[in-house]
Formats: sequence, C-alpha cells, structure tokens
Amino acid sequence: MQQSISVLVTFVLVGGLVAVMVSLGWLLGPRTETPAKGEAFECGNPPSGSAWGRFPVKFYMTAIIFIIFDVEVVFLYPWAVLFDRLGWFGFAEMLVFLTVLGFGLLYVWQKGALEWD
Amino acid sequence: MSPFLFFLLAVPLVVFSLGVVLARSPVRSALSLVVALFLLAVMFFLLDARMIAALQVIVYAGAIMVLFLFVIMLLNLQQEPVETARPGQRTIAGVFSLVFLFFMGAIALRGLPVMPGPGVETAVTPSFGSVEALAERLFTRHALAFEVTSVLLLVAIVGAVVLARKIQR
Amino acid sequence: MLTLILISAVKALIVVAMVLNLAGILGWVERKGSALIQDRIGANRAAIFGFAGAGLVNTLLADPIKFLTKEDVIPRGVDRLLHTLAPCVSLFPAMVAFAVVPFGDRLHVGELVVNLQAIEVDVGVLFLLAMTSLGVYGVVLGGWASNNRLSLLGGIRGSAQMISYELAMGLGVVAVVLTYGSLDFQEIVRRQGHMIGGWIPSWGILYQPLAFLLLLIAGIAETKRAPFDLPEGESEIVSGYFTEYSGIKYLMFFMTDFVEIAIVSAVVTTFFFGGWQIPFLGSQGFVFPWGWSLALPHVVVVLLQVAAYMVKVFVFCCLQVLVRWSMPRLRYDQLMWFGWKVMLPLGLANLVVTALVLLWVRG
Amino acid sequence: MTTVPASWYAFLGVLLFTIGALGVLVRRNLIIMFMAIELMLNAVNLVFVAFARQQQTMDGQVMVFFVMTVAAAEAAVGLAIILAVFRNRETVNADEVNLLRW
Repeated sequence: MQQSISVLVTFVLVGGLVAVMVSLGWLLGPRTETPAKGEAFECGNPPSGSAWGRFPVKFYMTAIIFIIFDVEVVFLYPWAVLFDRLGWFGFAEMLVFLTVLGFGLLYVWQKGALEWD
Repeated sequence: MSPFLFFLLAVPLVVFSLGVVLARSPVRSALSLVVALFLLAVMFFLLDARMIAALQVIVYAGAIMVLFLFVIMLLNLQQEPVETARPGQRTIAGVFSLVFLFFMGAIALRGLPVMPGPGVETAVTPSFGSVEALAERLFTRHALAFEVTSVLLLVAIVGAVVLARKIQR
Repeated sequence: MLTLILISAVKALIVVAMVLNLAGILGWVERKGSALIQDRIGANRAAIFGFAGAGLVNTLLADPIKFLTKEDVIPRGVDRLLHTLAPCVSLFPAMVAFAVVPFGDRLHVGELVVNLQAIEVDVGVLFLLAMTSLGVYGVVLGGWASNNRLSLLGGIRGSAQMISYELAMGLGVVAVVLTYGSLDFQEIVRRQGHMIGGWIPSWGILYQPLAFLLLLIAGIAETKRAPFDLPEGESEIVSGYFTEYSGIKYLMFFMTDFVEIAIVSAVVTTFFFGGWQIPFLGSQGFVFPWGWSLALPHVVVVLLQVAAYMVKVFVFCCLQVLVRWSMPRLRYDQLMWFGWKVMLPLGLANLVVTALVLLWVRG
Repeated sequence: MTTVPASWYAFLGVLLFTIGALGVLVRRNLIIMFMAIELMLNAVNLVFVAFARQQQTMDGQVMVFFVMTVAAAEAAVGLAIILAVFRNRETVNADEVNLLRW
C-alpha cells in the first residue's frame, strides 16, 4: 500500500515537472521559422540525401546477445536474495545454468559476433 | 486496487494497445507497445507482483523493445508503402475477433465466480509478492523448468547468431 | 491515506529539489573543474560583482531562465511528437531512479515514522535498474527523430553502448545483492552499520572491491561521458543524438547527463560506502571505540546522516568530473571489447567467487 | 475501500489478447505482427498475475517469469528471421514472403 503510493506519487510529481518544463519552453520561447533553420545540421554543408540510412548488422547483433544475457542476469537476482537458504543446492543449480549459458557466450565469442572493426 | 485506479490504467492500456495495431509508422507502433508494457508493469506493481513489474520493465521495455526499435531503424522501415490487405480480410478478421471477444469475455466475466479462492479483494499476507517467496518457488518447485530455460536461451542465441550473420559467399 | 500521500509528496519534492540543485551545481563544477585542469579561468562571466563564488548562484538561476526563453527549433521532416518526447523519456526515468535511493534513516516525528526514501519499495535495486534501462529510449528516439545522420549515428552508438554495459552493471549489482541478501536499499545500508572489530566500518567496498570497480566503470559508460563519450563525440558527430535540439529540450538532455552522474554516485555510495551511515554514529549519538561518546538528539543524528549521504554523493560526482577531464576517449571497438570481453567475464567470475566464499564462510 | 474483482482483470486480458490477435490478422508488416504477438503474451501475463493474487499463490508469478524468458528468446530468433527475410527479399510484408506458397 505504502509502496504503491510512494511510487505513484513520485511518478506523478516527476512527470508533472517534465511536462511543465517542456510546455514552459514552448510558451516562453520565440518561434521564427526560416527555411535554413529547419535543415539538418551537417557542419554547414547542405544536407545530402535522407538521414535514415541502413545500419551495420553489428548493432543488431549486440542487441540480440544483450537480450539473452539480460534474461540470464534477471534470473540471478532472486537467486542472490535466496542464496543463504538455498545453500549448495542453489549454487549447483545456478552453476549448471551459468555453464550452459557460458557455452552461448563462448559460441558468440568464437563466431566473432563480439568483434568490432 | 480501487476501480478508479483500475480504469485510470486500463483505459490508456487499451488505447495504446490499439495504437500498436493501428499506427501507420512502425516506430510509433513500437513506442505504443512500450507505453502499454509500462502501464502493465504499473498494474503488476499494484497487484503485489513488484518483482515481476520491475522485470517487465527491464526485460520487455529495456531489452526486447530496444531490439524491435533497432530492427525498425536498421531496416529503415518508416517509408514503407501503405499495406495492402486482401479483399475481405479486414472484415473476416474483425468478425472473428468480435466473436472471440464475446465468448472469452463472457467466460471471464461470468465463468469466474465459481472459482475457489478468496478473490483479489482480500488483503494478502505481507510475504506475498516478495522476492523471497518468488525465488523460493522458482528455485525449488520449478527448478527443472529453470534449468531447461538455460537450454532454451542457448538455442535462441545460437539460432539468432546463425540467422543474422552475414552469409559468406 | 492522505497523510501517506502527503509524506510521499514531500519526500519526492525533497529528492527532486536535491537532484535539480545537484545538476545545476555539477554544471558549474564541471566548467570550473575542466578549466582548473586545463589551466584556464573558465566560465568567467558567471560571477556576480567580480566574486567568482557567486557564479554558482548565477549558473543555477540564469542558465534555466536562458534555456527557457530560447527558441525550440524542430527540424523539418521529423515526427514532431517523438522529437518532443525524446528529452522527456530521457529525463523522467533518471529522476525517478534517483528517488529510490534512501537519503537517510527513519525519522521519528511523534507517532509518525518517516522512512527517508522517496520511493519505498522492497525491490528497490530492481526498480532502479528498470528505470535506468528505460534511459536508452531517450537516446534512440533523440537520434531517430532528428532527421540528421549524425544524430542517428550517435543514437545507435549510444544505445548499443548502454545495453552492452548494462550487463556488466547488472552482474556487479548481483554480487552486491548476494553479499547482503536483499534488494532493499535501506536494508543494504543498515547492514553496513556495524564496525569490524570496533574500528573499521563494514562498508561494502571491503567485501566487493571488484564489484565497485565494475559498477563505477559501467556507470560512467551508462552516463555516456568520457572516456566513453562516443555517442556525443564532439570532434566527429557534433553532439551526437542531441545535435538537433535547442532550448529547454537541450537542457533536459543536458540535465539527464548530470542526474545520471548523481545516480551512479548515489548507487556507489549506497552499495559500497555505507549510504547515509557515518562511522561511530549510532542512533543515540557518537560512540568512539577509544571510549569517548557524544549524545545527540534524534533529529540531529538524522540530519547528520542526510548530510553525510549528500557529501558522499557529491564527492563521487566530483570524481566522475575528474575522470572525464583526465582520460582519453576509447575507440568504439575498444569500448565494445572492454564491455563484452573484459567486464562481462570479470563480473561472472566475481559472482561465482563471491558465492563460493559466502558458502565457505557461512557454512 | 472498494476493490476490483478478478474477473475484470480477466476481461482486460481478453480484450488485450483480442487486440493483439486482430493486429496479427490485419497487419501485413512482419514486425508489427510480431509486436502484436508480444501484446498477446502480455495479456496472458496480466491474467497470470491477477489470478496469482486471487489464489494467493506465487506460481502464477513464476509462470510470468518463464513467459518473459520465452518472449525474449522468441524476439531474438524471430527478429533474426525477419532480418534474414529482409536480406533476401527486401521486404517485411508478410504477403510478399510467398516462396513456399502453393
């Protein structure tokens, strides 16, 4: 109960602050649009072509590997909290889990998915 | 959770879910989903699933949706032409959805009171929803499922790397 | 119910005021600090009547007013909603994340017990990680909604960097959680209250030195500051993902940077340096091991603890400013190499060793 | 204080699930279809959490844990497939991926 209230109150307060900041800037700032202002900034050169190009697949690979290991880390939190009560059983349990995923890490490492050039 | 709070969360939840389906640009669609997931996390929190709420944000909003956004940006999809639906596809889909909604909704609203249990209305024991209670279940009763999960993740990572890697010609 | 809401609101206001002031002060510290390191005067107009110390006040007041009255330029051909949303989703989670760190012990006011922590959740550590993991959206959206290839490059670089170091950060956090057996910040701070042998405070740094390094480095990488400032690399991609931002929205991105510094400092302080704990200060006052003691009223004790927390946080903020201005920037491949091939295995090894030691010690 | 019965959560879950299903049926963009599937998974999560609260058992929350894991694995592989499809056919439109159609 208390937990929910504190979370909701803080959300509302901080959200309100952010909204006020944005709307104040919108209200107080001048608005004079010129064609040159709306152009993308490319160090003074006129921008050429669309800004949205395709990106190397490397970034995507990073995100994909991150997802898998993020889930792994997520499983570690409850385990860490209960570690004292689980004892050796918990340790063995997690060791198996980590070993299996360790193979995953070795695989992506060996396949060069972590290499950047 | 009081009805006021419930509707305060449920109405935007439905609106943003519709946004996922109806938005023209994939980026807006993805962001609607992020907001919907965040609202769901708040709902989980209010339902005493605090750990699940945090994990919902960490895993879904912080990892999975980032990957979605990456792919949308990576493939530069925002100039996608208007989608072509086959004739009658929308009608059929709409009819099926309505029928499904009607029957499942009826079950949800009418079929549940016979279920045993004290109901959401009652207060829960303080330990309910705590990390210890969750971990205790996860690492003892569901230990096998937990271990199998690691294999699932291993397979997923191998599969994803194989699929996404550049094909050597 | 109403009192609960009021207390929560007051605490949240305190934290927000704290973090806003800290951001302003840090902006000034950074300018003056960098000038000091580079042997310049720096920010020389930010003085009042020639007194440079007053420049701080000037920075705190004049900067926001100036930013507010600047034009908010939105480039042509962008999604205007997303362009406006990006700084908001950047600042919001950062400020909420700061609110979950406790800034003092319980304060007793008559019958009332106020837990000096704006967001009191029993899964505080996870809550903080959840909020910081949302920070990546500000970067991605800012880069994408700018119609500028430099912004997009900065955004993609930034998000890949943030998610890479999030793993190492998570592993560092798990090691700490393993040591204290709790996800509650207050609990973690309380566990650091006693003295080892009566003399040495049992702060986390003694138990988890490697996790401290991991968390600090990953934290600096998450804030995207030098030596990890590739997303904003001035010499190549102008200003990274906020190149196309001006006025208050620029300030919001700027503030997010400083709030993130504050979060890293707060987390490091809480996990490894005792949070609000002061050595030898108990609930009744100071009790020194050489026999002296000094009784203090409850309010004074609590205020001292709050002050200690703020001082510790500020020291670590200054440390990060110092790091920024004394380290050369990494190359992107080095950055990724460091995150994935050094930090991640180190974090895993630290975790396994910690678990083994714990099993051995606790039987 | 009045509270909301479990059936309302169940109905909300059904509603979200239907919206997700509608998205899969109507949209032809593979990525959006995929996001609709994620929405369906989350509708189920909501029902799990609500019933866990009703039955006062943690098993429902543990199930959500596993659903999330599966969703993560699914997203990784699924998006890799979309990427592979896009590489070969330059499209993410489900109707144009018809190499195996009769």
